[in-house]
Amino acid sequence: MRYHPHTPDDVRAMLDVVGAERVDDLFRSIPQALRLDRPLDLPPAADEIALFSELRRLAARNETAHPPFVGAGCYPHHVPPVVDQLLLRGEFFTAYTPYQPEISQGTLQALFEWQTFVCLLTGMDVSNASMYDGATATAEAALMAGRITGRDKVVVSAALHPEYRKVLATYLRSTGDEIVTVPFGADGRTDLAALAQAVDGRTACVILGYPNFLGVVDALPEAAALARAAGALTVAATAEAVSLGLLQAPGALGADVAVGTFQSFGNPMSFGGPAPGFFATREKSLRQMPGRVAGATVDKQGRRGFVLTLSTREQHIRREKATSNICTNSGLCALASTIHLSLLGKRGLAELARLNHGRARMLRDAMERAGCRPVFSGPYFNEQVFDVGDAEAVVAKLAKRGIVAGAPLARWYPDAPHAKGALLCAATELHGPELIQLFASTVRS
Amino acid sequence: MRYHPHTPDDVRAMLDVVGAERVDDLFRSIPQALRLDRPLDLPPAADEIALFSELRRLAARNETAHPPFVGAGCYPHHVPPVVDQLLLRGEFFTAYTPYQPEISQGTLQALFEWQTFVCLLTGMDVSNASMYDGATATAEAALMAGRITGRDKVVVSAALHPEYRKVLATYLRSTGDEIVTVPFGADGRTDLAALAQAVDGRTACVILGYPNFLGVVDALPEAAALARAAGALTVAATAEAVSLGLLQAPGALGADVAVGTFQSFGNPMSFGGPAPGFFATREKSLRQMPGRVAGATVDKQGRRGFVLTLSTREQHIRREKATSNICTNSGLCALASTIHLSLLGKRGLAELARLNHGRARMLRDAMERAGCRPVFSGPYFNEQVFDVGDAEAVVAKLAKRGIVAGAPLARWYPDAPHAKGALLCAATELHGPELIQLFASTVRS
Amino acid sequence: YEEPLVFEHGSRGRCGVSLPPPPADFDAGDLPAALVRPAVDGLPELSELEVVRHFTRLSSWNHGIDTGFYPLGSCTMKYNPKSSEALARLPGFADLHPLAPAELAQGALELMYRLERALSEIAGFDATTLAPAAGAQGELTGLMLIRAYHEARGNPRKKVLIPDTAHGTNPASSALNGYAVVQLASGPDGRLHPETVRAAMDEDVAAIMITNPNTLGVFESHIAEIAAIVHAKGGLVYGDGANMNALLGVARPGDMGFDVMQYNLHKTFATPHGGGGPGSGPVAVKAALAPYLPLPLVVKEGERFRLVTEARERPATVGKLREFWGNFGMFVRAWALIREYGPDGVRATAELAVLNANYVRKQLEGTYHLPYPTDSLHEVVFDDAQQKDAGVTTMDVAKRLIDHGFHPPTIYFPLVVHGALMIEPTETESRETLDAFVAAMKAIAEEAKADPEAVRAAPTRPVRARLDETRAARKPVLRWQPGMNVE
Amino acid sequence: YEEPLVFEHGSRGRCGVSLPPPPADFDAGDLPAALVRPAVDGLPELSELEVVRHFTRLSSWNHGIDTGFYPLGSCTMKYNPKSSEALARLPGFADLHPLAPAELAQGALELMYRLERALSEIAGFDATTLAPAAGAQGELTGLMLIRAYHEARGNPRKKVLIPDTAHGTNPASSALNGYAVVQLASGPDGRLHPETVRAAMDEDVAAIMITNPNTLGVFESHIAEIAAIVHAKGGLVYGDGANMNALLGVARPGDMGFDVMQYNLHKTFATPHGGGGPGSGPVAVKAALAPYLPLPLVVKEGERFRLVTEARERPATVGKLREFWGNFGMFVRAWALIREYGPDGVRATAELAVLNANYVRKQLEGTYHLPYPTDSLHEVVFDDAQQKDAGVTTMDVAKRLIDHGFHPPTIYFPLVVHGALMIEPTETESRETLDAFVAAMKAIAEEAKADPEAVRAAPTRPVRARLDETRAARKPVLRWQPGMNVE
Repeated sequence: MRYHPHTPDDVRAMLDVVGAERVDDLFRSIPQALRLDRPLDLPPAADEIALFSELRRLAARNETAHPPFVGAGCYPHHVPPVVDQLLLRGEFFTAYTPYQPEISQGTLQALFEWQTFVCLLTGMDVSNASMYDGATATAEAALMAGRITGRDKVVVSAALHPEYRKVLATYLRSTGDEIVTVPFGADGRTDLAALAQAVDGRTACVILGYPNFLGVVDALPEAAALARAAGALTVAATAEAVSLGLLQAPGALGADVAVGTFQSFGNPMSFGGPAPGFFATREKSLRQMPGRVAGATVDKQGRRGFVLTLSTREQHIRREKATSNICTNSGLCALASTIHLSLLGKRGLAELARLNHGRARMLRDAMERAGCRPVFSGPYFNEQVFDVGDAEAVVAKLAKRGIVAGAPLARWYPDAPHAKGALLCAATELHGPELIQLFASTVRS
Repeated sequence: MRYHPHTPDDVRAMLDVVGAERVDDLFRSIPQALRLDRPLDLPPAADEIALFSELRRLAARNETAHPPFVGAGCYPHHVPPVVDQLLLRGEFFTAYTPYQPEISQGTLQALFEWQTFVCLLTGMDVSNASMYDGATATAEAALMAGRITGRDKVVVSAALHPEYRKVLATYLRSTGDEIVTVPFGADGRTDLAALAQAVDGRTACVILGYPNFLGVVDALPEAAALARAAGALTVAATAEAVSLGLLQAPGALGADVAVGTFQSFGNPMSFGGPAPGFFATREKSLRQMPGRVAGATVDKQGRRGFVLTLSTREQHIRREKATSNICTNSGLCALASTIHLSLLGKRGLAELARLNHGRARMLRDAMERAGCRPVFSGPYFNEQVFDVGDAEAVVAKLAKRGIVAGAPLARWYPDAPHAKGALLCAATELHGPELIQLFASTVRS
Repeated sequence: YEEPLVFEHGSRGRCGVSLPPPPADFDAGDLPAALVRPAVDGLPELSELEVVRHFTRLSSWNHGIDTGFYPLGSCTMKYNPKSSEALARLPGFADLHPLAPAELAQGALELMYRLERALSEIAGFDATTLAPAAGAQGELTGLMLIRAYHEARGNPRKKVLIPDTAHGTNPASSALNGYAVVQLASGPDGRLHPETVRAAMDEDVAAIMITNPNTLGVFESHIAEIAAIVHAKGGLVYGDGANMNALLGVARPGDMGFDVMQYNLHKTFATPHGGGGPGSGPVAVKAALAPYLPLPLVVKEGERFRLVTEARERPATVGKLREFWGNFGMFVRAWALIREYGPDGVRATAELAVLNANYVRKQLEGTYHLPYPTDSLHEVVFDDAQQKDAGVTTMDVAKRLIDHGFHPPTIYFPLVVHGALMIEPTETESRETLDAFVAAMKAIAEEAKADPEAVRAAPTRPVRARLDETRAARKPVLRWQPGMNVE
Repeated sequence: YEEPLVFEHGSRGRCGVSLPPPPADFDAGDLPAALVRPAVDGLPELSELEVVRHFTRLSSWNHGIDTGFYPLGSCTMKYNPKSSEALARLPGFADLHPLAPAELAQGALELMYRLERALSEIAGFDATTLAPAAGAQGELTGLMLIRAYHEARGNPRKKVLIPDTAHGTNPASSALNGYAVVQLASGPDGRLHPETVRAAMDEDVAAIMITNPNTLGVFESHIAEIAAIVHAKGGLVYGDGANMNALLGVARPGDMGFDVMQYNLHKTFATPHGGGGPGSGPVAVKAALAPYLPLPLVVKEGERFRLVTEARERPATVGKLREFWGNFGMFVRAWALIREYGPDGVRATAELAVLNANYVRKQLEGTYHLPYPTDSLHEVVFDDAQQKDAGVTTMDVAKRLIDHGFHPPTIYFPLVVHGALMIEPTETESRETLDAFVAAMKAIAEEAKADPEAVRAAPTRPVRARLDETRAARKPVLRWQPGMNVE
């Protein structure tokens, strides 16, 4: 076995040292009755060639000729191969949580850089070292808002990603906090009148998508003003972080917490996971923040170095009083984002964001020419909802052509206007002009 | 440009330091008449996404569902992904010839390990740090034999790889040495009677394939005895080095020089190149050996270390008196082989070789059941020639089914017995029982 | 060399990517001006080579499994197969959108289905959810299932019993679920005793959370009796599967009375540790808890696989734990390992992990103090009692190990051991490596007697000496700022 | 740490691969017993993790472009794009058999065809062979073409003229082709002068071999006149393309009078240097030499591409230079770079390479002696004349640069400069890196005055101090043997 270095001689010699006859003797502390008396019922061992052929066969069944025309929280983007090559360096990839900072400066400095990228893009003061995903980051933001305000009600826009809302509901089930959902208007933005009504002195926070699930750049400044007036926090959740290269930072528009995922930077879609959630907030909320944090300090010789810090918030110290139970998060995914963002840099991110918006506009034009009108009038980044007549039928038709277009809005909003025809579509730098034309004409055909 | 770090400000500032107005001024030593006064006629720049899409399209046109059933000097084998991941470490991959040993111990020790692997597999005393390929290694062996013996005739088996023979002819064209080709017999082995006749006091060396191009394990001990009696060297050329895990080392059978390629270890076929040629010989021929050599020594503090050595044989010291003009060889390919051989090790290589031979036997059985008889009766390793009726027609038919079977013997031996039907076929660990069955039945169909 | 922060490199206008040109007629004119941001100040401006050098150099400041032994107790730092990485990167897996129609995702769904079946079999449960994003989220999920189970019976109950050897995530996850934590004392043999549980057990107790083997590496041999006590009062038994590596193929939590257990795929099934994740924490349950499992679930209908994603098909579900379908990339790697091992390889994993730990234990006994001399399985906990007189602590021993080229064990955990040194070698380490580690540990023990100051001065070899953690926490600097100066 | 040889690790019976089981009925019974070998003694026996650790650790003892500046003159150590590696590994390229029928290899053939066209255009020639395996083999090929050309005219001629600044491969390749070498002295400006050539030129001279710019980085501005002199006597002009990086898009050897030139793809087009290869040395020629080009050639027939592999289609061919079709894997990488650059990027490459070299030159003038103050292009050659009085040599300066984290320049070459330091920064290095290098060079010059012993003691930072090269050559130890002991 290539992963087990023990030869029969090794085992014999080691048993002699241990003073055991057989390996089985090492398990004598497990009562015989609790032992398994048969081999596990698993498929027989596969050699590497068989393994590759089996998994290649499985993978091939999911392969399509074109990038999907859907985002909805998980975005098809180009990942430069250099990201992966650096990521796969064993020193990064086979290290764990940096408990021993002297031999983990690589991971720690990279996490510190990740935190800085998150702060720069979101316009926030502090960031943690990553979360599981955007949905749990949103849920943790609501929990943090509850801790900070001591309030027990969370107001959520109906245009926040439905998966984020589901996870939020799961997390809040045990706290018993109330969740009030506010509808969106014809422009696809949160209904501000309804929001004003929902926000009150019991409200811990208001949560909006930015951009929201409908692809619309939501009314963050207005919502934040309402929340602030009521003493509540504002949480902006961003699933498509490339948008932050074109849109104002949530922190600049009044958000107190910015959460979401950096999947779009350096992480493949991978059927939805893993990808790095992010969590950023204002300085003053720092000690209520969940998750691990890297901080700068000095070593004995006065040289700058990095450590995990503020661990008194965490489970391994505070146990049941911790700010969260999260420990292992998305380190490697965060590193991928950090590398990709380093490559993009100031100019690259701006260009990429503008390119995405340009492609979305190109898609809009093509869809309009194909007779499919946009459903919402609000500003968009790289996603929009089009009325395609019968969205589920279009998805099925495109699937037969090997094109993934998977987000008929009615799955999440059965009662919305134009729900039957509403299809949420994304276009990114991967969707060139011909491909966009192909998509639009296939939708119509 | 992601590879050009110069910003316009950088260029300006650097020109100021240099004391030039424009970049063009830096080229003033090139007479204006010799300058190109137009842009190069090349396709316009492609961004990374366009580049990948273009090259993926080209690559896809060469993709087949099954590994080829042909070796003929280039063998389909499984390369464990770990090889590539180590190979791509920038410290290996972006270093050059280790001119500065203190910061090249990684490359140097790996080359020393390569040399040891070559010696162990070939049963030779010394090896160089790699050659371009098996064919040039063979030609260099003939040149070395000429230098050692002072003779001007080379006797070559007709069953030596035809590409090796062609390259040998090209290399010997300027020395004016005579090349005498000896035929093979019905068993596919070199005709020993003809060989005995051809070898004489002018003969510098006898060159045989081991196994030879027909897949047959040639009569190396007998040929070596004949050569030795005439004062000539024996050169064994091995294109399928996996065979050395099952067959006696050429050194053990009387060869004085062992050459060939380790492509089968860790290197993809890559349409025939690159792959690492190897060159090994007896201790006494060391100073006539071409190419670079790594050797062990000590540093100032007495610690073991490695350097390039015996460079007085080489072009950068000896110039026109060098043993060869080779300098850059196949370092990275040799490293890939070294890693793969380290993984295989003693047990793995023996198992892999036996598996290959077993698969070849399985193919033989399947082909015989399909009515295609082996053409040669000599012992084989993982390649054999079968009489398939009309070999070119079979290749064309299989190509339509996406199966590569590319070596109709008549392309190289138009006058051989059964030449029209003779198809050289290989089976390796990649060819499972079902695939072998599929091949045989497609050949027959 | 010193490697600055990525923000401290570069030059204005440099860029490390090659992007398609923007659409010719682009302007952001269809976006309200107030929403549009100019380029983000502070972002780096680097060529590709600069980025490559930066991260290549940074990486060399890390210790990983690929660079040396990493016996970090309770973290199961086994070799991460490179094959698995190649497989997870196949375009059909890596480039698959989570909302791809089921007919364009059959391969992925089949893989999830088969992994679910294998995980259920390995731990002896009826069903497994793959959704949780990490072990800690698996715990949270497990407690949600327990809560849902009790709620369905009319009362969520109030308390969770947790032994004092438990991971911090156990009480934290309980608290997140609204449960009060009752800590149970382990016995002098490092085991939880039935009488302790009996004394604490009542009908307000929702569950007991037990790690087995526990964090001392000791098998809780009274587990069956404890489970019976808890079950008798209507409570459930939660298993923290962090130490599942010790039991693979040898014994199954589901056969011992556990009702629910989370896996940590990066521990037991060698998905990459990645500097701290991504993890994946599937939760296996007995049939009684299955109705509450979170979504999605993969079902096989004839030859076709399908995701159940909506509560209407599973009305009792606790809901969703993370977006989409879990950390699919980790499923590919874990499944690849299970496939390559087969039943015998899976069992050999536990056997060799336990053999390795006992081999180290035997050789360090006497040199380091063993607070619990009970038989242990895949890991062993020593402490610094024999070094203390010389003024050398567990922290010092750990830092000195760094100078010997090893990653230190987990230190100061479990909390029941003062100055704990928790060593988990894992099955992928060779006898020679263990011998070298033992030799280093012994050399340090000698040095602690002969020259304690040298031990306390460690580490001297890495790029940094001991770092000032107090300063980091007191004056937090958590991001780069222009002009930042920490020295 | 010390990393032993791979043969010094491991344990009997260990194995690092996972292979299919052998066919059930296998025996080697159909092979004569005398041919069958038992397992090969001495091969290592290692687990996959042991192999990974071995090569990971070994790699850390190397300096590469990815770890730092590498201004090795004449080697053009530019950044090796990672994209190219991903592309060369596409299954359609990596897993393609060289004898695949043409209809299953159209993509590969098209790529070769397009690369051939691009290389002919870039250097200004009519046709290019991609076959040669490296630059040195390209030289050999070029001389074969020259020989064949002359032979076709009845006399292969006897001599090749080579300036004293040439690479050692030039005379070695000439000798391999049976030509006597006549060395020509460069002028005091580092250039070859027409009168020198005129004096040496006669009708026994087959060719002159010129590197342009030469190894001093100096453009041979008399090249047109020299070519005319050679051509007038029926000789040919061979261009060593090693320094083609200086001319890309700016000037073309084919427009200067060269008849034939080899490329080095790993220099000019950034294919990986790989610790010394694989290279690839395409040879570009004028039409008069095209009939002699080696095989294969790629031809386009309608929309279809085809390899010409047989001499019957090309009766004048010099034959084959290496097996199959050349280093195809390198073609993919070179073509990817050319495609990404386009005409402007290719030209910018030369411009920035020359700018970088002149920037370094300007700043080191005065600190180090410049033996040839002539204008130079992409590289610059200093020597140790100003350091010699303090007893510090070029070798010492080079070794001290290692302690500053830089790879030294090429040293003691070209031979016309005593104690040469040949610096080639390449276009992929940033101004900041050059500034840091200049600062280090200046610091060393200062140190050479203040504390020459410190310079002579260098390097002190790497894993090894200066190695005893004499001992290595005198008592060659070229392979591991059991019990080997070199210390």
